[in-house]
Amino acid sequence: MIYFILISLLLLLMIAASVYSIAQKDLLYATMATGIISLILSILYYLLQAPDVALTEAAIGVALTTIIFVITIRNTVRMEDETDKKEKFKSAVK
Amino acid sequence: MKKVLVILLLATMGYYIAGSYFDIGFGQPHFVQGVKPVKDIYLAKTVKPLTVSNAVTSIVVNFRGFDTLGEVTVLFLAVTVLGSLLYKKRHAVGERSVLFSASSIVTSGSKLLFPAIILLGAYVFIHGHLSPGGGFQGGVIIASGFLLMLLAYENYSVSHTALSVVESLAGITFAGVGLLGFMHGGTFLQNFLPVGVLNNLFSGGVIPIIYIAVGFKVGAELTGVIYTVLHEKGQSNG
Amino acid sequence: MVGTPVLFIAIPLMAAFLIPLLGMIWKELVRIVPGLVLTYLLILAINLLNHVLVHGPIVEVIAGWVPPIGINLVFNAFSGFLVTLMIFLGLLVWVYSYRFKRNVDYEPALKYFLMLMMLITGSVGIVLTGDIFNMFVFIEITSISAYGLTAFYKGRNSAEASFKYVMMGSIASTFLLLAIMIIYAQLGTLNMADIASKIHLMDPKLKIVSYIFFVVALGIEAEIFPLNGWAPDAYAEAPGPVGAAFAGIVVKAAVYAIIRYTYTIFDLSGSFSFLILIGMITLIIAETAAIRQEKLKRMLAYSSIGQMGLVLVAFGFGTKEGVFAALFLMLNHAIIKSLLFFSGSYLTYNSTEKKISEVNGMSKYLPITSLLFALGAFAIVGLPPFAGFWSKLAVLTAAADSNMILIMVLVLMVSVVELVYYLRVVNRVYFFKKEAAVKPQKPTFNGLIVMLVLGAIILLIGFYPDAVTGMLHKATNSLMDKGQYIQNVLSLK
Amino acid sequence: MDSTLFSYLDYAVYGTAVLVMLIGFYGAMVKKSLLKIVIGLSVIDSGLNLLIVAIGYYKGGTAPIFSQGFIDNFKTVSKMTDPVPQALVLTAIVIGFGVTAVALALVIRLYRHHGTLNIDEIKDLKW
Repeated sequence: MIYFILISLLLLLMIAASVYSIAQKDLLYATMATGIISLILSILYYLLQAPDVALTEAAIGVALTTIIFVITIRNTVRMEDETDKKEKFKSAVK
Repeated sequence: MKKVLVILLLATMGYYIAGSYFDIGFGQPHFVQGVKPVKDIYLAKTVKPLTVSNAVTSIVVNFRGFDTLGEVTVLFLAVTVLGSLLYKKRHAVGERSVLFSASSIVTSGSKLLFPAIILLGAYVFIHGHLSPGGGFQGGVIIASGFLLMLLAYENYSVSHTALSVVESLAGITFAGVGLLGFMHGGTFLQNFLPVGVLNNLFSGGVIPIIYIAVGFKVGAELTGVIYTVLHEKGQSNG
Repeated sequence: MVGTPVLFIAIPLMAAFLIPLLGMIWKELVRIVPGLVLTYLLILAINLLNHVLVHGPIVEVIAGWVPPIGINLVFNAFSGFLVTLMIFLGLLVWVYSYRFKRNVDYEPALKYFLMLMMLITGSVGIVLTGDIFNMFVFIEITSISAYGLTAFYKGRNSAEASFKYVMMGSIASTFLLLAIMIIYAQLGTLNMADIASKIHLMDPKLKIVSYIFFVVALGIEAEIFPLNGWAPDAYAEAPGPVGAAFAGIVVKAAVYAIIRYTYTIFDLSGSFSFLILIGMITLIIAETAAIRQEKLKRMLAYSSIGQMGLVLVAFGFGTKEGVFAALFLMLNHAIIKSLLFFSGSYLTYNSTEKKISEVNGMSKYLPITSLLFALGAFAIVGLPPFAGFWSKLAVLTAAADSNMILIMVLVLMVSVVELVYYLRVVNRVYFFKKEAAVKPQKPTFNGLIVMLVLGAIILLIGFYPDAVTGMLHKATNSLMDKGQYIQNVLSLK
Repeated sequence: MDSTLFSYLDYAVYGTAVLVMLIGFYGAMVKKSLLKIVIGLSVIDSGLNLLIVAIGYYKGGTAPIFSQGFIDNFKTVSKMTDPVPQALVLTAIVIGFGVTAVALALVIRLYRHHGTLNIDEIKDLKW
């Protein structure tokens, strides 16, 4: 029973996190949501008796992918809707 | 308009993907009647003659070791491509994008944690054939140790030469062990060492050797990826 | 036995890992070693092909586990022919780039040659492997090198083209994995021959779904019509020799994969007419798009897509004549399109826009390059004394044999369209006055040698097609004989 | 009791995996920001990997790692989850990471040239 509730909860959370990561305009939060997806995934892998995959997902998905995304956001723009940012760039180029 | 089309397309796709996998069924034997799946052979042969405890390791490194060689190459190529994409002339290199200025707690904490993380990574890939984990996981853990140091210390740098030497040597070890197997037994990546006793550290023939090489290689490659991206400074965030 | 197929993968990988170390000793080694490796592989491939044509296929087992347990490589007349062709073209691309990349710094040069070598290795792996998941890994190796090569120049648009390619490539690998897992979940095996021997047990609905997923995934790499959005941009933005490598090597590997799935693995009755349908649509759309292009390389790219459509149509006949025609087309397309890309990139060397109008009057300044471009253009359209004529003739004969008159008519009409847009360029090269702004660039010695070799091959095949037809017939037989393939792989002990 | 719950799970795990994939596809196809597209691609990968691991799962199965007890009664092998999909996912995760890194490097390059991540602003990127 616990097992069943746990899995259902994790699955629901995962759907919510993926919707959030696509819908959120702030890319930093969206990236965090993908990190949460990976975290949930690694728990799910553990429950599905795949410890090797869980370890890999935890290390790659949660840590490395997220950090690379964050560095990229840091180097580019944070908001998906970037109107004011763009104006600044254009004036800087001119 | 475009959104409606996309949703329609996705609905069709989802119907077929989900329909197929529902047909396959979850958590029950799904192989067609009269088929002898290879996984039974894998599980049986993992214990004897390979004497490896972790079946995933035996598949990744031995039965399907060729895939792993290709996979390591993919990472190697990713580092190469990243370097080519973000290449700048010498004078521009050296600037680092700083995610945050680290406090003294973070810096001293990282210094304490760093050896422990490296040790954990090494443990994970040395025991890859006995317990969950292996070359990839251990390599990633080592890379995350370097990531911690890179984030904590603004001027922490990893020698690029050292990284590529480690990477190349590990890759050559992997391919070289494969070729040794070729010379010894006639097929690439064949085991040519005594297999030992199950659940001992020294068991499984060449499998631990290859997995340790993979661990070093993945660690060096991922550190290279992080290092390259971290040294990329955007134009406007100057 | 003169060698073994696993060396085609092991040697380049070993060299790729070694090259960064060698570069620390002497920088020139970075350029030389890939050429040495490719030369060795070419010798090996020719030796093995000779062996295979006489003694029958070689099946190489990896890690000492016989199929279906382990991964195996199959070197038969069909895959051997393609491997030899690919490595030969790869060697030519290397010779051509050797001087072409002279003015580039050490680091980019190292990366360029590494990526080029891995592009060839990945494609060779796709053709040789006998395991569907292993094929996925090789497809990823090929694609990642291709992404890097597309964005190699720091121009404004190259990163865009590459990003498009990455997006399509990721979607392709998603579909590929979905299809692989459906097959695994049903049959419990990943070995091609084993799957082929058990495919009749599979649920028909799942069989169709997985076949469609395979075709979608590989169609992205093979530039089939609705999925080829990345191709023209990638060809136009990549360095000149890389365009030749894409057209001659990567696309060939992807088409090989589709054909392997259709002919050997799946036993669907409708798949052949499906191939004809998508091939025909691709052919017509690509050729009509090519006539509207203003940039030379984009035009060549669309022409290349069209040729791939024709190859699929020929494979779709499902007869021996059809397969023979398709293989002949693949051979000719690889050689002629490489020549066109090589000479075309010198015709527009110094222009920024690479427009067709900028090749005006180049024949006075670059006589040999222009002549070779014209030769390639006439050959690919299928004018009589050149290589392309025989392959087009073979397609038409195969269509006539299968009573597909409509397809014959369409192929002829499309050839006329092809003739129009190639003649337009050749006309400009020879009979227009040069625009003052464009400075012609003399080809390097290496480039000239490569183009002359390709031109000579076109003339050789044109005047003496028997030089290759014998081998092509053997390759055809080895593809058509499904039972023999399964038996060769599964009878190993 | 348990069996009905499990039959619900049959659909739940696959359904969630496919749904997450579709959400990722939607993001990759509709969104205008290049970074959002890459996020979409990584969400697709997550769903796909869950789908593949779920294929290998057997109810009541144990992880495919042999301890001493298993060797003593060898029949339990059939009670193990399928290790093959796990090995394949291991490969797929690492390859996916490589592709994501390349895509992000391209995003940085594009930003350097165009000063924006909006695909409408970047001229040729229309399809």
